[in-house]
Amino acid sequence: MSTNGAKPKLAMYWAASCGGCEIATLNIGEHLLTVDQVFDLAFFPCIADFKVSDLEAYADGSIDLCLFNGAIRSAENEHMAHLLRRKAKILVAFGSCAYEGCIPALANLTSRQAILRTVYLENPSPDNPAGVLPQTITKVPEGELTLPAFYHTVKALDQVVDVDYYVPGCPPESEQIWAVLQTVVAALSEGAPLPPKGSIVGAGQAAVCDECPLARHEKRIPRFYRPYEIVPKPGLCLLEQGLVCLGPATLSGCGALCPQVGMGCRGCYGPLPGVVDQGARMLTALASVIDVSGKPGDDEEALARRVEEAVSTLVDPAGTFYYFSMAHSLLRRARVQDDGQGERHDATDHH
Amino acid sequence: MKYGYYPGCSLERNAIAYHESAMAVAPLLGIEFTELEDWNCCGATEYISLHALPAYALVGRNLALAAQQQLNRMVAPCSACFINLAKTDKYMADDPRLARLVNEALAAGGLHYKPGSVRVRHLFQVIVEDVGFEAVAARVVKPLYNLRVAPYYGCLIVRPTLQPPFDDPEYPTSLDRLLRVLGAKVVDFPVKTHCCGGHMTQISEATALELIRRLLKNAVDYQADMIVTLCPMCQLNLDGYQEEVNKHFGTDYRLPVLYFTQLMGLAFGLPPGVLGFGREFVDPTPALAKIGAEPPAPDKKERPSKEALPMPAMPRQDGGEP
Amino acid sequence: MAVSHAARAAPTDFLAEVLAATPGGDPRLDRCIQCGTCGGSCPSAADMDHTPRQLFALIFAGMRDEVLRSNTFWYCVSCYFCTVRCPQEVHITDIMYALKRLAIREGLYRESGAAEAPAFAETYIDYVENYGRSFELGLATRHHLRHHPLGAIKKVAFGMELWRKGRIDLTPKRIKNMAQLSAILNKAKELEAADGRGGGA
Amino acid sequence: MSTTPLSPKPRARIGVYVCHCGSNIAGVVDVKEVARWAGRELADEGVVIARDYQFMCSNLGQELIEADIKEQGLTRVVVAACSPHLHEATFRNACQRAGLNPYLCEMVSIREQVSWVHTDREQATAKAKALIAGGVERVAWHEPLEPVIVPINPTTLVVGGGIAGIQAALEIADSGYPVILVEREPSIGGHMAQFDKTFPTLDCAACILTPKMVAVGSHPLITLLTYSEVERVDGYVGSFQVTIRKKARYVNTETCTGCGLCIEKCPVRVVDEVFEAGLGYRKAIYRPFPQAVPKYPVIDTEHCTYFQRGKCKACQIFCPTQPKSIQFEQQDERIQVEVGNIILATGYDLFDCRRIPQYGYGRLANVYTSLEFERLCNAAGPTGGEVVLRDGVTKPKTVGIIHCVGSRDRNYNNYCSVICCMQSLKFAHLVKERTGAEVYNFYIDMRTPFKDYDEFYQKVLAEGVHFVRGRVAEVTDAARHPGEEGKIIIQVEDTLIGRQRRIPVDMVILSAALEPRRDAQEVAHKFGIACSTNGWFIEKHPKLDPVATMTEGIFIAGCAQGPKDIPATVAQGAAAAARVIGRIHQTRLALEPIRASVIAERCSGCRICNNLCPFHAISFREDLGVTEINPALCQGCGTCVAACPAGAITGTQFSNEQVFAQIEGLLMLDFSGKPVRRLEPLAAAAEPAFP
Amino acid sequence: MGESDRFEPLIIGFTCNWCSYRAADLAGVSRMKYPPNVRLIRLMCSGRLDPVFVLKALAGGADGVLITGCHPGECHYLEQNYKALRRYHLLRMLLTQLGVEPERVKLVWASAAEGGRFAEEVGRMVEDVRRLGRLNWPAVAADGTEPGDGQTPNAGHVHEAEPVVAAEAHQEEVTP
Repeated sequence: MSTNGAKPKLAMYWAASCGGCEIATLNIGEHLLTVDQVFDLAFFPCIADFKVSDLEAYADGSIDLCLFNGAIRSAENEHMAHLLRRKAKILVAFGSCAYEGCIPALANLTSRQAILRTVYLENPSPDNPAGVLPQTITKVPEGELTLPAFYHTVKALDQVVDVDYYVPGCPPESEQIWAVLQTVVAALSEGAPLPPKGSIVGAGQAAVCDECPLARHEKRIPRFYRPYEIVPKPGLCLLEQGLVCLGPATLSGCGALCPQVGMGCRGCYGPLPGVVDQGARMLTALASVIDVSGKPGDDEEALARRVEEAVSTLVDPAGTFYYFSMAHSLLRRARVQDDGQGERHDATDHH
Repeated sequence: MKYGYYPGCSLERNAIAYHESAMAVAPLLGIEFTELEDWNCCGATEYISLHALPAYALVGRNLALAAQQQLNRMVAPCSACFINLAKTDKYMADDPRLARLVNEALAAGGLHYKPGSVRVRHLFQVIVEDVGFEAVAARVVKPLYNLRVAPYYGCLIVRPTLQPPFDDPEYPTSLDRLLRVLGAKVVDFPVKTHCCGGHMTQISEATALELIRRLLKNAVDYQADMIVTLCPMCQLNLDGYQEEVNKHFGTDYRLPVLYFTQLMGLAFGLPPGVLGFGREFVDPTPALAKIGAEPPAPDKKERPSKEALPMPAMPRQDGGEP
Repeated sequence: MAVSHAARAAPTDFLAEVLAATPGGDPRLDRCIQCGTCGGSCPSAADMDHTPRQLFALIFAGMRDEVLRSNTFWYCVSCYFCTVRCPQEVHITDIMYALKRLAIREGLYRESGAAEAPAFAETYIDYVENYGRSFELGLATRHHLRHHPLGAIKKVAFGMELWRKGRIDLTPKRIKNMAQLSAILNKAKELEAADGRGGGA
Repeated sequence: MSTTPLSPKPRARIGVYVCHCGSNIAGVVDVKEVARWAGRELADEGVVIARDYQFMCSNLGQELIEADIKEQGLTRVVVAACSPHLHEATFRNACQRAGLNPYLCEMVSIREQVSWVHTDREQATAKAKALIAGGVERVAWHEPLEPVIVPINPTTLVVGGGIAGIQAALEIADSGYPVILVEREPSIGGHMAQFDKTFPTLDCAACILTPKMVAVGSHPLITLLTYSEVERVDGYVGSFQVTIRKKARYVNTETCTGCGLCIEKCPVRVVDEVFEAGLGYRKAIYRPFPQAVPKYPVIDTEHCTYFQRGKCKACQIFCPTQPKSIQFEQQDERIQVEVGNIILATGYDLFDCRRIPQYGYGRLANVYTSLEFERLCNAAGPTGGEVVLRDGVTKPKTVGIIHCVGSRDRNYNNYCSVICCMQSLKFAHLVKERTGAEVYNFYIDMRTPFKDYDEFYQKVLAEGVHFVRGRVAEVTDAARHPGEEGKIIIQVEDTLIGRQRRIPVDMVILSAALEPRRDAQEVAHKFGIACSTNGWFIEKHPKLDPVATMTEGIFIAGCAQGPKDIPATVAQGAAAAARVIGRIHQTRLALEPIRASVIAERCSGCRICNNLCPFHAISFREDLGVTEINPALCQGCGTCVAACPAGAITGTQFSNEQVFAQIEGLLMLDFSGKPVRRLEPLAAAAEPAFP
Repeated sequence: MGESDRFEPLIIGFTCNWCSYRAADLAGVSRMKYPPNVRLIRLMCSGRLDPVFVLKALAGGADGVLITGCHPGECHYLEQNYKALRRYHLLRMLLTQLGVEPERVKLVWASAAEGGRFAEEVGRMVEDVRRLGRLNWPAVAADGTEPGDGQTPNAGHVHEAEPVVAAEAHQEEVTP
């Protein structure tokens, strides 16, 4: 696959992300040497000084593998996505942000204006009496200053460009990363077959529970608790104790790290393949086992009230269920008013 | 136990005996009252006959004041007041439209009432539910042995059954049980929840007198020494109009009618002076004189004949199983 | 019996009017199955020209005048027996109140046998509206002086007896914030009038 | 290490058939336009042919479809016509005849949901198109299905030994199949055995019932388990495993001859609350009634002196058999039986009249319930058939009979108990006949339908019984006038004269309501069926399937399904039996293949779904750590499919793909029928100018 | 606003095979009339109602979703409609957070005998949703960029004025 014996080229780029993916990548330890032997680092701004111009200089398709992490939150992110797509043979949505929006996409619960206002006007720190907000183009005596446009809706990588593979996780587990790299290496060097396009790589087959050592039974949840409210009994499924855990709706591959330390799974590996809307899956699963029922002849309003009481103990469903998958969810964002009053609506508002 | 107290117009004067005896026994039961500041009349059954909304607004003011004065647990000794207050609260909750209109009216007086924020109960209900028969029993020092009493509930304390009904609307037994706890002999009194005539004494006296007669007759038929009431209107009609009944029907009833709080006071060993005695039309002293120091011999059940068929089992009225 | 057509409103209209005039949730009058539990339970049924059940049948038949002229509801002592016993959970007592209000609004009660009841109620609320409290002595005497000067003598004697036993005031009590109460009651009457639901609130 | 994405939409050759239904549909919907549109606009969605036809359900219509399937090689069929509840079977069969799997056919209701409920031709046509688009999108995802076949065990379990259960058991056994009849009480017979006469013919209940009871007791194919209760039910239609608890009788039925000496010698007298309805006594060791089947007595340990105080043993001492048949050491036993079908005939309970205090029952000695009165005038009853007051001697001179006690009353039971009117007429006749007393019947409405019932009413009228139309307000002993002293006064509005009346009587009979068994809810849950809001077992269809239930293999008969008289009860017993016999004849049963199933490799064993199935179809395999669904138990509701957080459960015929596709189809056209511009907002947009 | 140009909402309805679908049939057989804005999908049971169906319908352009099933206690699968009820309430919480007025998603119990109720409820819901106006989620999800804020990159569909979000709009009027 790689032409004229020259080493295949590897690129890794961060869009709207925290850098955790890079750290996880570097965490593969001594394997880094192998990576170095196998690949030419074509573009990796996080660890060496590459310029966009360098990248633009490459022939299209000349980069063999691009690990793209971070969500698409600005025009620059999107621009880079398109650029790297052109240059790379294999474009991988690397990590939860690029794959499904992750934490940055929680911004979709509010509006761009609300965010800008909060950051530049309402924060205690900024000193901005004039109330200046960032503009794409600002005229100054010296000429025009430009900034990339700040999007209203954060998107996943595959919502702006065509993506070959997905590596889930926030961040992806290092050994999984190494495994992925090995497949690619195998493919590039020995021409071993690559998984079908669009596959999720670097993850398990079933849900997190599959790897979770906690004991599970039939579930009946009278009410939900927030982590600080109770101390979970050790060794027992957290859900059964009323602590929200997205494990059942989340693709395995992480080794169920969080539940094992008493923290419910937050769902960073995303839904199982083929599953539409991880949040909805978890919502329906939880609701199904809420322990409120009735008998014939019950007053229907009273019954509804009892159910409402029980479900309302689950605080902030949107933030809980779409912690990582907001951009990939069916609705993708919240509907907010034009004045940018994008505050998230407290679920307890409605009757 | 602290409660807001809504005396109602009657207890100010006509039923002052009820008021005094209630005030006398309350502390012995650990009950503490704070009278509702500047309360107004509940409208009885009259106001609602002419105007609906103003009637509910009238009561609404009392509820709003109670909420304002943080008296969220109210007690009304008068059955009519109790029903008007409780009913207004419930209807405002059941009928949002009514609630909105009443609050519009209250707003004119700078008040607002949120249905459900004040719970109003009858004094007797509070004693049954919150104090309990055991606590009452513990206070009895002079049991009312030998006294045969007819327990008269009247209509409005058990009807209409506003949530939650605290006793059966047709055949309640809690007053029977309380009086038994006081040591009295409670006679069966099938008309215990029948009407005393209410305001009919003012409108169609003949109608009222017949209703009163039915009650007196039945009490006498069951050899009651006196009738015990929970309501000023009942007391006034049965006591004050007894002479009228006798004239009208050529009967000769001499049946004292006392408030349950007065009997509690006696059984608790309080002096009659503090219990409002002496204001009755029919003098209770002969009846009270019957009270003996010794418990009467349990009236022996005559063994049913061998042909007799068994009766269906009934729940024991002291709340125990049959 | 012969009822002039004029006297008969379209059945449903009058039923609807009565329902609307009865606050406190669905009065369920339209569920009545004419079983007579109300008429059987009523302590003053003997004095009524129609039993409650008959009155309801008349309402369904749209015989508005005949209903509002009836003395039935004026003899209602609001003991709620009918209400708790009604197998259809009809709010009978409340409907009786509603009919009283409609009858007064239409001025039809005077023809009913019980012309005094509303008068008594008027006297009563007079005191409530002026003092915020009721006032037995004034109530009894004024009412009776007005309506049976002769009977009043007897009443006065009764009043004296009450007074002797310290069970009656000679002067009415007035609540402190009478202004507030008046404001509330006036507003309420205003709303009720505007609403035109026969005081249905 | 890698997992592959969603499968793409399958290619299909779809035929669309739009029915005129005469003018029923064509009158409002432009049927021809709809067909044209489908053929043209849905071609990309796989539609290869679209036709309209006068009556699709006619033979010609069906043949049209069959021909197209064969000639055009259709792989899917969409029929836009009436409700699938009418003709789904019809068109599925048509497909099958043409060699297409019947489940590859989808019906779209454009009559019940369009032409019959809408008036605007344009809007109706637009909606019809949209519904068809939904059907087309959906059907592409349909899969060929085969019905689930289960074998039928020929043995039947009948629960309840009243007349309904007896009838059902005999019908089945007589047609040559084994029956296990379980009865809670020591003897079969049920309520009917307590009655004296039966309306309208007044033949004696015992005379007509006893032969049937004996037949049950002696039938070679009927296993009779009295004094027993069903504890749990496992399995599914065709092969249920039922656990039955046989309560200890303390009598060895092998050796007992039923001579009754033990009963005679027993020193303890107990009020018989069950058979004598509290009006008579029995011993601590007893047989409910002389003709009881089986004849063996039981010991009531709660009252037996030996069980309470450890001495007496009179029954054992006097028992003439060798070895003694009284066995104090006997224990309850659990038995397991295998059955193919179950009939529930658990009957009713009598309304507790103490709940209506104003009728005085329990307080006023001479107020009786209907069941008490049945015993009172039963020749085998406590008074040997003498109608007397509680004192056991005085004959009543006036008797009041009150209808609708606890029925037709929202405070208690908001339904008519069906039998009370006729029963009260029967009582009136019997009182007259036995005592010559004056009899008053107080009724709201006189309900005497069915054969010879109204004639009976006429007869009783002719006997001079008084009828007062009015629901009794109260029954009291509070006399108002001398004439009322010492009497029971019935206060009522005589609605025909519009007056309140007080009628003094000596005896009152309350025609009490029939109520669901106190444990009906619990029993229903045990057998996986449902109760109505009133608490009666729910039938599969109120008119067309009154003895079947939603749970395959469970049938209901008699008053357990709702109040009814003896003829109706017997008819239902027979009907349920007929349904069961039909099943047994088939030997195998084909179940709708609408079923859920678990994709094992996707299941993480989170166990969310484990307690969601009321039919116990879902079980957890501890060994494999995954959940399984038993296809024979699954009823196809799809609740678990919708609940699975991992999307590891799929439901045939209602898969996510199918519903998604249908949603997309339905939304292809806007309200006015114009195609909605499919905006693909998140497809890779043109590279933006940077910045 | 005249009949012609008034907003006609599009509502996806889910019915259970045993009660509410038969109620719809009954409405038809009895020739009851209701507005043609609702397009029905038949499920076996309201327990099959996967919240994702609702999201899918809204995301796909529906202005509202009507969920119907047997009355509590009358489910033909015994108790599955209780699950539907629980999911419905949790889903409403979620939708409120996402700015979808709760009125747009409605749960209605209708027995096979309640054709009239079914027709009424459909009529009522169509009116309610018409009042709330168009949802047009594809546009919301596509971009949702507010106009006139000085930065509209690859300006997609103009974001139409949104109604006030239900949470504030529908305060219980009676008791502040």
